[in-house]
Amino acid sequence: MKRYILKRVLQLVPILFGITLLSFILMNVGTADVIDVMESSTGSALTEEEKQEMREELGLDRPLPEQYGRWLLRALQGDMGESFVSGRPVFPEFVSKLPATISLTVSSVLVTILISVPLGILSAVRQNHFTDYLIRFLSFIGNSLPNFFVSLLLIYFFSLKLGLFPVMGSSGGWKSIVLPTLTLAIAMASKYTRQVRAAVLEELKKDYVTGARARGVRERKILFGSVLKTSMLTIITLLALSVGSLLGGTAIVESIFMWDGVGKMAVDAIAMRDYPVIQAYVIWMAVIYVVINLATDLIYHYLDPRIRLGQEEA
Amino acid sequence: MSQPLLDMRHVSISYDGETVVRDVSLQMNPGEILGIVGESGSGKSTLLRSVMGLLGSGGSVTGGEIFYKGQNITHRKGEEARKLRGPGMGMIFQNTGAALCPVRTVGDQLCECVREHTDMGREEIRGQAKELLGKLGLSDGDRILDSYPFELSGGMSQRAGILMAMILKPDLLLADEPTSALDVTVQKQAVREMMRMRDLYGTGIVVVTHNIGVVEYMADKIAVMYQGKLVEYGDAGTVIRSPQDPYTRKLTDAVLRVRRRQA
Amino acid sequence: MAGRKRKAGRAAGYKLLIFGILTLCVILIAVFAPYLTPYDPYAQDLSNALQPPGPDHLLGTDRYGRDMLSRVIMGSRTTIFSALLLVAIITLAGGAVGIVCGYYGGKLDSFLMRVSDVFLAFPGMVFAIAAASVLNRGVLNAVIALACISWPRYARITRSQVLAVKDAPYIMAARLSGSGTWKIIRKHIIPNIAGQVIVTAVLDIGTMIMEISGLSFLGLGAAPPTAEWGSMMSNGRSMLQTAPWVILSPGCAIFLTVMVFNLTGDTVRDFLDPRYRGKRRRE
Amino acid sequence: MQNILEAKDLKKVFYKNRVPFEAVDGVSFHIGKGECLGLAGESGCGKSTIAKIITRLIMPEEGSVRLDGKVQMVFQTPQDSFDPRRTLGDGIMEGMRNQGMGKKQAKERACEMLDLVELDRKFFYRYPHEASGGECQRAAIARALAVEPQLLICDEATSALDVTVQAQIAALLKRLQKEGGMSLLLISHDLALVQYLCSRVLIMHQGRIIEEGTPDEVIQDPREPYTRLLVESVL
Repeated sequence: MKRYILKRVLQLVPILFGITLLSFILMNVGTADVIDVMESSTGSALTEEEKQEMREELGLDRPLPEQYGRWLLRALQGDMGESFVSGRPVFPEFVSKLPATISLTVSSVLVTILISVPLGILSAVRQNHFTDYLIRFLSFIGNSLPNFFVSLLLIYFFSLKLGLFPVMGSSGGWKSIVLPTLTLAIAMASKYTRQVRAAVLEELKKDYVTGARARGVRERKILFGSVLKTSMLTIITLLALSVGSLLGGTAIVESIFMWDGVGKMAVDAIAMRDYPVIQAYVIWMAVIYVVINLATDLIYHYLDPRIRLGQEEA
Repeated sequence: MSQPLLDMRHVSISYDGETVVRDVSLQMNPGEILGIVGESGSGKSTLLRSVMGLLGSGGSVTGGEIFYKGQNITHRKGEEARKLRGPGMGMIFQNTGAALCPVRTVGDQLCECVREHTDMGREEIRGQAKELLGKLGLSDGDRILDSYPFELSGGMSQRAGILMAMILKPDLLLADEPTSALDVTVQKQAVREMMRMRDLYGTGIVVVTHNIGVVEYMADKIAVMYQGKLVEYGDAGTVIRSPQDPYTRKLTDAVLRVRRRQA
Repeated sequence: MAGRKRKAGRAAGYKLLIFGILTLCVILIAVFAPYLTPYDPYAQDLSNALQPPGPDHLLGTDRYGRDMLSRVIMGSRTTIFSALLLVAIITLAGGAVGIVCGYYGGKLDSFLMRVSDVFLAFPGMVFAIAAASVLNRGVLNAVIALACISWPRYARITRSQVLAVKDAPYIMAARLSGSGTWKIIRKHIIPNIAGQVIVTAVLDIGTMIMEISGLSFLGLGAAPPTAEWGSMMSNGRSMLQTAPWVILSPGCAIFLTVMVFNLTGDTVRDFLDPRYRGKRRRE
Repeated sequence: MQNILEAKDLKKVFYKNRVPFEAVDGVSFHIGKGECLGLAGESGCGKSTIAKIITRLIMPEEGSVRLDGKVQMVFQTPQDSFDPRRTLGDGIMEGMRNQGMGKKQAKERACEMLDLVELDRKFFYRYPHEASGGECQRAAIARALAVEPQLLICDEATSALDVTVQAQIAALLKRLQKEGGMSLLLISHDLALVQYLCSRVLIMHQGRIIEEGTPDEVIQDPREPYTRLLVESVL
């Protein structure tokens, strides 16, 4: 197991390298001159000499590979440059906004699990009965609604019409997190319910279920003792994958609800063409996603004896 | 003779309106070994599953009755049917590995099964399991019990299957193609182990297979099925040596036999 | 059992026909949008601004007095065409990479798979947001941004499908018959893996419509005054309380379109499901 | 007798979880012209790997294969040996078309081949899932014979079939081998089938050939303990 963890962590190195390289290329290719962008976003008029000076100062006159090397070295020390707009360092700014996004993500994942795992199981067990059709119908609707539409609908009904929750902002205590969480959870739970259902159905078809029945094991025990244990493995992996779409979804939802997290920060930065902020956002979201996937993989590895023991033999 | 162990009277089974077994009548006595042969799709496995009450979705017994020790079990459902599976009848599958949950140990699932029917403790169950495995010629019972299904070889896996089916000492053992996935050397061993169960516990065995050799070796009675119908049924020797039905004749003629030295 | 399969197969066939026609209708609306709009979708009439839905303007008007119905119909063009283009691009690009990787294996395969790993390491929309923000505003750039991040998934799916059939006896038989690599890929591999890839692609159209309009909503897709559902909703955000129809009409348009494509995708999957394809029962 | 195939010191190593596993470990044998050679052993003994080496579907680490003429193969799973999206006729014609034969001529010959394997010509237009296992296997034999190979390899070609169909395919192979005069390599775990068809048999165990002789010699008087176990296990 230890060797496996080490192996997986080592495998991350090229991926992380790729992430930084890709982000760097993205920000440097096809962009207008950075100094011009800075000029327009700060609103100050600069002379050509001043611009040239700034280019030299930022190392923008050097060849791209060198720029990348310098940038990477600094990034490794936590220095991701300064915002064009505010002039403040990007990384501390990002870190300060991260907790808001994390709390939103975690609450959405929790709500998603609470909704979709029981519904998915119920739907599978009652396959082709009314309950199953109803759950599938609802998840279908949820699956076809874009999250920005859901947020606006929720605001319209719950905030504007019923006045139950604040329209926006993250200052309203627990109430302010309800609608953004629901928005993210509705989309994710709809997708995930279907996946849980499919995973459980897949397991229910397997021979070991017949085997357990032939040994006179109660249906309830088969479901909770064996079927859930095996389908949980698939379910965990799928959950980790859905976190990816969740992390992307937060950008839109945060900016609609004025939730002061990294997603909103990025969307605001886009309007200002504040590239260092966007760059930090992309890289760190990718890193977070990669770490989540690694953790899932290790959990999976630990839980599934087929893989756990298979590795030890090798 | 006393009451038959299993008595099937004019049983018909269909899946979604399509009849796959038609008017089959069979009788077997306690301690007898009945072999059911036929090609794929002949309905032999379906027949076996109907005895277990495990026809699955869409399948049902549409005609006739099945008696186990004189009790009509044809349409038993739910708890009543479940209580019979395990202590009353056990089942061995073609691929035992697949018939066990892949992420739980054999011992864990054995305990689960036994505790559904008795209130024995875990240690007691393990003790009985090891005793049974000892009778199958396996001294190291713990190793099988602590293994996950995928860790077992074909032969070991089939022993685990026999253990699972026999731990509650049922009077009837149903074996669905128990040796088809095995190599010849392991196949013979598995056949012998099943016969040993009969000798030790007087268990009646129904073995469904397409392998005439296996049936010829172990069965007292043979039933031949063809396209859902029972075409021939009788003492093993008679059916093999002087088949009456044209299909049985075709079947026995088709079996290639190894020519050994005349002893 | 065969009877039930046949019945299920036929039911899937009818469903496919119905949803296929629905999908076709949606696409036809998009194609003939300019001829279907009751008003000019770009004509401003400030005296008529923010009219609620009524007999003159079935879906009301926006703050410049433009007819919402006309704009929604016109907007279908932008959104649906770009989603179809996007799915076509990633299916072909990802599929080609997947076939090459799966069939040839070796170093090229490892290299391309590592590259795709890097792309897959980004949460999809996060990368698309960044890419679209770097490129200039425009639907085509939104498509490019989403294509960059979505092709690896298709490469992965295609590759695993190729690996699954590559060693099938019929491929070995074809090699023994003297068929060349290209012929085997063209005649035996592509037809046998196409089903799964097509299902994925059709199921993705709905998602892609949502992502493209999501980017537009953030101001990263269609530039005004182009009628596009996402940007129409974004523009109407401030009027949620006073004129909800400005948001509801494009929102429902997205919802219904996505639903039609999702239903079609599900049906295509059921239809191509091998369980319904009259394979003989193995005992 | 002239040899159609000579295999020398074949060696093939597979890696499972990075543990090397010698599937074929120094195997040499030959097949004479018109001979029917049996290769028997239990699953995992390396017999299918040998078939793949001969047909060049995989490359051995060591050793050489000299083959005079064309080789064709019949596989274990009949339905999977035809492309599910093409008709059996397409499959049979593929080899002939690759040799540059015209479409019409190839079709004519494919039909003759169907006659040869006693399969109705209507199967030319059938898809694999519309034919039974035995019918597919006949078509597979037709496909193999259509290009007039000098060597035909049957890899467990009857194992997946019902007993009665097995006997028919075995009889068909026997007839074709006698009439056609081609060489046959029969890979099977079924000693009875080997005895029925072959004039010489190799017993394989753990990647090596441990015994060789006529089937009667080997079965009636096995020299190696493993061979004896194998023979005694047949019920």
